[in-house]
Amino acid sequence: MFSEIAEYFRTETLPHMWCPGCGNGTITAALVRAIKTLRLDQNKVVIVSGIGCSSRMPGYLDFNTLHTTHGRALAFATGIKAAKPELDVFVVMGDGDSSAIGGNHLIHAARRNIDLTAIIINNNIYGMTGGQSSPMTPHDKRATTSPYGNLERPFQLLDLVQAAGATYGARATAYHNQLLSKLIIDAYNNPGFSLIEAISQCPVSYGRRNKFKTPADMLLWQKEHGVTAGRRALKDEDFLIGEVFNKEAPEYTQEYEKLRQRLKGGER
Amino acid sequence: MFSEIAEYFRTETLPHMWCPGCGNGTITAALVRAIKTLRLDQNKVVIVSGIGCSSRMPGYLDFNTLHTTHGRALAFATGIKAAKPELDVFVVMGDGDSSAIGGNHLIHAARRNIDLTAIIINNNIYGMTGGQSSPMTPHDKRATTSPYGNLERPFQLLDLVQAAGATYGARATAYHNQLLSKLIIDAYNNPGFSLIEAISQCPVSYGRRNKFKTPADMLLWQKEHGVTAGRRALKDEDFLIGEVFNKEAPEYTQEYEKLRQRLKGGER
Amino acid sequence: MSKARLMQGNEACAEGALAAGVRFYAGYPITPSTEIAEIMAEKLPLLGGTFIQMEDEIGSMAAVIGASLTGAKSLTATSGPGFSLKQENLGYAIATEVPCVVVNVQRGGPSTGLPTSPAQADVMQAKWGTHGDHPMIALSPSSVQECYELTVKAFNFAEEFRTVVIMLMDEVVGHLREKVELPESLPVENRKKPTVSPDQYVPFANDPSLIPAMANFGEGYRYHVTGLTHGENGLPTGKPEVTAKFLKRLTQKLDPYLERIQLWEEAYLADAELIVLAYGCTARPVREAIDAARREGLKVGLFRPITIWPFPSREIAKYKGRKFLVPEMNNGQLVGEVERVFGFEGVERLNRIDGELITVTEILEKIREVMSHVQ
Amino acid sequence: MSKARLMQGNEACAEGALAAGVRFYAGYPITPSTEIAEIMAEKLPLLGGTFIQMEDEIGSMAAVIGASLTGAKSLTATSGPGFSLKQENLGYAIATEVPCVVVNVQRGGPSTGLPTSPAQADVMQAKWGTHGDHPMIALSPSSVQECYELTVKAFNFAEEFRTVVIMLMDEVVGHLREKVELPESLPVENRKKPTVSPDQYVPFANDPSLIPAMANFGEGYRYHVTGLTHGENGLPTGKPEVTAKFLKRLTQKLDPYLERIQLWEEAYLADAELIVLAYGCTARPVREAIDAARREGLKVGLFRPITIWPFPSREIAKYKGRKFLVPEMNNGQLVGEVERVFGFEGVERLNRIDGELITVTEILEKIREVMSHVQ
Amino acid sequence: MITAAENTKVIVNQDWCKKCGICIAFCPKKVLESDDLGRVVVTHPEQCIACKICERLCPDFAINIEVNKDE
Amino acid sequence: MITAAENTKVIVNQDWCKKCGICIAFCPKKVLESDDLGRVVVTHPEQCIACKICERLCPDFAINIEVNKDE
Amino acid sequence: MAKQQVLFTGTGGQGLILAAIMLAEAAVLAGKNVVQSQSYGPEARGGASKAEVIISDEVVNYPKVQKPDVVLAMSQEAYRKYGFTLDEASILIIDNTYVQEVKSRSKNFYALPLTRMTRNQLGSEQSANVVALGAVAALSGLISLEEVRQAVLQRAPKGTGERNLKALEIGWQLGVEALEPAAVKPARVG
Amino acid sequence: MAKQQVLFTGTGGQGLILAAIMLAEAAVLAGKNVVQSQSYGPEARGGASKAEVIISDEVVNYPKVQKPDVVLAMSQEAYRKYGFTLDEASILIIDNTYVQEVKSRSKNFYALPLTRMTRNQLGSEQSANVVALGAVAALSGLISLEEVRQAVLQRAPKGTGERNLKALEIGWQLGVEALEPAAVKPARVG
Ligand SMILES: Cc1ncc(C[n+]2csc(CCOP(=O)(O)OP(=O)(O)O)c2C)c(N)n1
Ligand SMILES: Cc1ncc(C[n+]2csc(CCOP(=O)(O)OP(=O)(O)O)c2C)c(N)n1
Ligand code: SF4
Ligand code: SF4
Ligand code: SF4
Ligand code: SF4
Ligand code: SF4
Ligand code: SF4
Ligand SMILES: [Mg+2]
Ligand SMILES: [Mg+2]
Repeated sequence: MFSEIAEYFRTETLPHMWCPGCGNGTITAALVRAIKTLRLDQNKVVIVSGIGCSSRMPGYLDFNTLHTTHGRALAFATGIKAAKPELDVFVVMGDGDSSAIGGNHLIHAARRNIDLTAIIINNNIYGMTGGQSSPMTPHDKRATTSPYGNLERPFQLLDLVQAAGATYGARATAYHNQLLSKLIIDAYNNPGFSLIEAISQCPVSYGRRNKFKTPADMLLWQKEHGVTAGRRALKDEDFLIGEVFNKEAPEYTQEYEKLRQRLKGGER
Repeated sequence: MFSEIAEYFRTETLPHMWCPGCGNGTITAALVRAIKTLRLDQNKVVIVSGIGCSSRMPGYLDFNTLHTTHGRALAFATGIKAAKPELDVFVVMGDGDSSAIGGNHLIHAARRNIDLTAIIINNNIYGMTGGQSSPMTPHDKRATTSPYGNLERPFQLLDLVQAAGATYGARATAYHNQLLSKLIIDAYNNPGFSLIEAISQCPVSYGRRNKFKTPADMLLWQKEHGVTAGRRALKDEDFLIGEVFNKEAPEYTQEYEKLRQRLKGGER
Repeated sequence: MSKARLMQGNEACAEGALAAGVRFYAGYPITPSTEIAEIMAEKLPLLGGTFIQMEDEIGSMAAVIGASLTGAKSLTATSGPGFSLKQENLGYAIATEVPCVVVNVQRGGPSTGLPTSPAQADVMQAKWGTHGDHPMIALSPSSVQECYELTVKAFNFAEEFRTVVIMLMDEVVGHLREKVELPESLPVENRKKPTVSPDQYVPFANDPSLIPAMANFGEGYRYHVTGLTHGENGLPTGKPEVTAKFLKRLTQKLDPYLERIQLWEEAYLADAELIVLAYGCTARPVREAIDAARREGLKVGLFRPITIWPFPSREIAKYKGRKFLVPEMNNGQLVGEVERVFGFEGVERLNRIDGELITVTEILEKIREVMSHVQ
Repeated sequence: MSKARLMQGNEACAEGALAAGVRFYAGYPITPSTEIAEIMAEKLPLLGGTFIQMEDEIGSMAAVIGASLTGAKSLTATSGPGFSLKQENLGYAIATEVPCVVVNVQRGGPSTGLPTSPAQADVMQAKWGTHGDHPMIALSPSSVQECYELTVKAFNFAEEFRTVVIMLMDEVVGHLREKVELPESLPVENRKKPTVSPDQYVPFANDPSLIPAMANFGEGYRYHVTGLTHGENGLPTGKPEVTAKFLKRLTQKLDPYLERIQLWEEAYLADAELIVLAYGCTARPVREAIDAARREGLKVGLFRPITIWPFPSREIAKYKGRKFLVPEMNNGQLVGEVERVFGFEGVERLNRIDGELITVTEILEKIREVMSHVQ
Repeated sequence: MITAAENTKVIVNQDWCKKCGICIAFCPKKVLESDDLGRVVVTHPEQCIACKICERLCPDFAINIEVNKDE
Repeated sequence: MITAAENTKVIVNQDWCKKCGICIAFCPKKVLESDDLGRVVVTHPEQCIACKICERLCPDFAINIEVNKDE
Repeated sequence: MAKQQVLFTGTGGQGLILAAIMLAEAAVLAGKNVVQSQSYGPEARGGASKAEVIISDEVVNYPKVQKPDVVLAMSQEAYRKYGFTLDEASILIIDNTYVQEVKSRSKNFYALPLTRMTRNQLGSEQSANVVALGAVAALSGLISLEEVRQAVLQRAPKGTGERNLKALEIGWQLGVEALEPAAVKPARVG
Repeated sequence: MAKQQVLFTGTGGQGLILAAIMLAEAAVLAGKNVVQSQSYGPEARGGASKAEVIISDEVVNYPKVQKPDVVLAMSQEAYRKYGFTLDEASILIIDNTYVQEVKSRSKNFYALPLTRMTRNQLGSEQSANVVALGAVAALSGLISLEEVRQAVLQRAPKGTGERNLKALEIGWQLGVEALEPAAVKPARVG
């Protein structure tokens, strides 16, 4: 990892601000390894985030980086990509950031099928503000604003963006971080809106309240419940990992470029 | 209709502000007939809307009526229902209102499965502001902000809310207005979040620009393309009418009431 | 007086809301206000009330208005970024005259700024953040005890005047723990309900009190509520005469009640050559600095507006000829209101915007400096 | 000068943006600003630019900032309710110093209000709508010709000073069609780009100009942009020293340039006993009323701030001792800035908030009334 | 099926009618026509089968079909 | 499969390590242990198989497994 | 030329704003100063509609019509609002297709079958606005036919140029005829 | 009692804020006026942590510690920031588990194995904050053990009361021992 750090990190910013055992660092490393494998031009890579613990990621990375407002990362990214489609735009968001306050931008980026590679770091909680429930907190789990257990049901994020029009969806975990890197590469290669749900652990704001004694226990949970499609039937807390859908549809910036060309040709 | 008007309308507000041939009136009548059939107590019925031509509907109706801000009707309605679950809350929104600016409240109301009966009047356009494209404008159709034809793809609204967690979804049209009344009744009877997509015509801001000569032509189009499930295969502009999904899941205000009872019992 | 307790400012605000009879809370977490939501999440269901965490601040503000229309006293709390997001619906609540209380525990701005540091930088936003002309009440506590008492007052004002009341707190008072002695009970106001029958009810009547009676949804008074300019019957209108009447009543509705609404604390004003006008957390070091200055023989007094909006200009105007010093944890905001009374001259400022509380020494030095120019 | 044309204010604004080199527009329709979006939708793809209709005003503001970071001059237009929604991200653009122009074609408020009627009720919101202290430039055209020319200026200011510039229009000038004669060309400014190599580049340097050079995303200068308070390198910090430096530069960055930024028109000021301060649509009847008053021998002058923010207080201060009259299509907003210079006394208002333009007669009568008190 | 014209009255509220032409286009029995100012005229009341298509489709609540059931 | 301990160096950056214990818990070969202040100590370098599980799971980029391939 | 203030009134959908724009455009072509504005109903919707044009050799500051010199009323409601109380010094033109109840007036009054004529001669009501424009132009004597023609061509929606020119001629003709002494309309309508 | 200003410093996660709250609570129980505050890192996250308590018989206006009377430093960084330059008139207590480099100091200095002791006696580092509180209370002489005990019981998270009382005793004991003339710690650490 030390060589990736020298190459892709703003080393003066390390050590990072995340708590001991937090999954954000592991997922950051997986993203960096994917970008390294893709051999992308650092000057053309843009990493955009919202607000939350996970959204602090771009600050540590040596690309064009943009830490926006809570929930709005995809809307900023849409402006970037639409104005300069040759940039490679990755968007990193927390589960609250992307699915609570940012839910509308999420479904609209998916509907437009705009070529962004979005990674939602799902730790099932609002980490940054100290553990309130998010739209991804499982039913019955505890959070400071669900002191009696969460009454609501979480989103099925990948189903939601698929219904909204996204063309690539996949899931991995901090534990399955090599798979995560591979899926990020596939997502990048999909010419359209791609979403990766990266399941992560927040030992401080979620784990403590929900009977996980150590960060390692949370990773173990990920290991045990993340199931590759077809491997075995899903039960209770299990979830699929790997690619979940992969489709084709017109991509927004390409369609817009076609329009420009059409108009250049005098057509209206 | 005259007797329904005397009973359920604020007659001093008529004639209404909608343009000649606009579907909003027809859909209003269908809703009123459904409420009449349901024999709901007028004092317990709340009708909430956002902003748009269609959202002017509550002003004409003699219930507890609330004309809110653009896109936020479901959030206001959530407050009403959560605070006083015994009210019967109907929410009327335009396609832009509900799926553009209001998209986030839509998916979250669905996720919570809160017992609201939502009707989206889908005329495929921003009527009130004079014909800009909406997230429901079909691909390639014209709008003032899609002067060269719409580059984007519309949402499949019912798929979207189903993926988000809604428990009832159905579609009808201004033309199929008896079906619409029936579906509204079924939606009301579903104890959870229900959405009806009511396809409507906006002759002034949409029809004129998209080769519909008269309002009647637009109703004819609805008649021809609205297909009952299983009747025949769907092609090009066709769409399903009737109930599209109907599921079971815990309803938000009931879960909350259970919590209150649980706490009363001393449990925590 | 009940017995002394150690309490946090945010907690006192939540407890004050409960004492005022709050039964609905909708919110979205944000530092440094989140404790208010967390306490509500725990306590409201125990009291038969409802807590709901909404998808964002816009939805929270909307839900609060919806709930209030059904008769529930309703609260939401946030901080700068969330306060900006609430502005559109906050204006809606004011225009439709739906009572509710909005807490803004101010933190360092602009933008995400300094999420865990104090500031007083949303003072002007509290008055002017939403579009269009509108009345506004904002209260600014400077102690934990006051967080409790003013929240009760905020609900009373909201209910009595059918409007939004903003509790303009700051990170210092919000997160401070302090000894408080909560009163057994405080007077609690409820909205004025219609006394006429439903068919006689005029929901937005040009009542001589300027505050029409308010029926709750579901109680037999069916009426229309809209953010469009509307007539007395609540129905939208574009007619200039009706509009003018409505907007006149709306924007002037607080005027007859200013004496009750405008609260302030004063000290040593009688002989003060210099009046330090300070509020919220800044008033705390100011009190110490004034005591020290008095010990040095400097004739300095304190004017602490507790009601920030409507700003007590008429009260201030009485001190024409005195010098004013306005220390603020912002770049100079409420000072503008003092200037509006007297003009630029004779009004001094002391500003700090780095997220640190102004110190006693800074204020004392400034007092000495200003006093050295007073002949 | 090119030949005369009939043009609408919104159209002139759009054409001005194109003349300034705009290449990106993100927006969400709202009356009475929508024509700007519609023209952009038609013209931008013809020019190799991009128009995108976003899901809401929040997203529009975000997209505009994103696009500007890639180097595209970027525009969005809205009206009151949308302007309220943009406030959070508007503050973000200011804090991160990303140039862009935001048009607010004002309509009647508060809330949904009077969507198709004019008002000047977002004047204070333009300055104070977002949380936290921040600099602000807002321009107010009073003719169609000026909509064109000021939009070019707005882009120039935005680019030169790396900030948001607000075009504060109103429904009257936005929807008015008028004869204009567009200049062949106007001076166009572009952002200052770094002249150093990427490893020497300090994106938020405490440059003596107060305006650091700005690199576009994708051009080899990799840096970090955040709405948290940040150091010169762009990285977030909570350190009071760094914070103080950053916020000082940010909030004072316009100060050295006030002379160029503050634009106004004046007439008959030399001997004026009464100065009518008017802007935007209201300046139009005021000009006629002043001419009429002069014909009656009344010594009345006009001060029309074109730059509303930063308000030209220093210029106004020169007229100490004169009476002021501030007619506005609101309940009294910019008048407060005149009061801040002189105090309440001697500053008169004339307000109308029913959605109708103030008439020449109303102003003339008020002038006569005020002048009758001038000894 | 109701066919008796005597039992049925087609009432058009001209104050509310906006002349959209929908009722005319969809009446299966050509009961309704448009005059030279576009107004709806009940030209063949006797053909009305009280199907109420016109009433239900009218966006302006301007048509009422009254069926006298006693007759 | 790499087993040669001589080829492999397990480096822990104590400045960055936050003592979360993940590497210790997941190392399949018990190469790592915690000292009495919770610090990671490489107690059995010779058992390291260079699987890099520790390196990839470490949230703080604090472990580096160096494999000398020439040897 | 002194300031000339023109009001086009009727209901939404009649295209009066476009007619007013065409008149304003013609004034620009004629080298005049001009401002044109309108009132709307809710957001962009219909109901009553009013468009205003002020033409002058001087700069026009106040953009709203204070005292109209010419009023066109194309609906009964519009007549009631703007025509009923109009000073007799001002020209009042009504579309008697829709305005059927009028108060008697001794001069400057022209009741013309604008919409009816449009439907008869052009097959539909579309372009009644331009017919009205032609009548207004002819009766007010503000602008020459040539300039109005050019303005109509510039502003007519794509593909409707020919039709609208025809409509303009019809309206102009109606206006000219109405002006002829033989046809002192006011007396006839009373 | 004159105003007493106490600083608890260390890193996030050590529970120093809770310890400060317990001290403040104890002061309230003792009938004092008290204010307690803290500084945070980004939003709610860790890094350096500082909690302040001011106890007085008078009203406490300024809520921040201006000149600390007692400083507890539980990390090297915290020591560097708050302990290094501390006036010798003030009491400085360090956790020598973490603070290993210190400047010599002639008085009011106590280097105690707070965390190490916690781990040894209670099996994990949890409750080191309460051990520290015990030491602070004993060494500063601000509040009686009984009041601190009650405060700990009131504020300890559910189910941890017993453990925390034990921790308090350990800390108090450490403090008392350190005070005994035989154990003039400063000299030993120097
Ligand atoms: C408009 C706005 N609302 C609320 C906040 C406060 N806030 C900051 S981060 C956050 C949620 C973080 O949760 P998530 O997105 O899941 O990220 P995590 O911290 O868990 O990585 C919230 C509510 C904010 N900064 N801005
Ligand atoms: C915050 C805000 N943004 C924009 C608008 C302007 N606006 C009013 S209605 C509308 C869209 C209407 O479209 P739709 O919801 O489809 O309703 P319709 O008029 O078609 O029935 C818009 C954009 C507004 N009133 N408020
Ligand atoms: S609070 Fe949770 S998500 Fe945030 S840094 Fe700590 S462990 Fe990670
Ligand atoms: S614009 Fe369209 S949706 Fe609106 S009232 Fe007219 S026809 Fe109906
Ligand atoms: S459908 Fe209704 S509004 Fe339309 S023409 Fe017939 S009666 Fe009139
Ligand atoms: S009821 Fe049926 S038949 Fe009779 S007029 Fe109406 S549509 Fe025609
Ligand atoms: S995983 Fe990393 S941070 Fe955690 S204990 Fe091991 S080396 Fe330290
Ligand atoms: S590389 Fe594998 S075997 Fe070696 S220390 Fe790391 S986890 Fe253990
Ligand atoms: Mg999270
Ligand atoms: Mg629509």
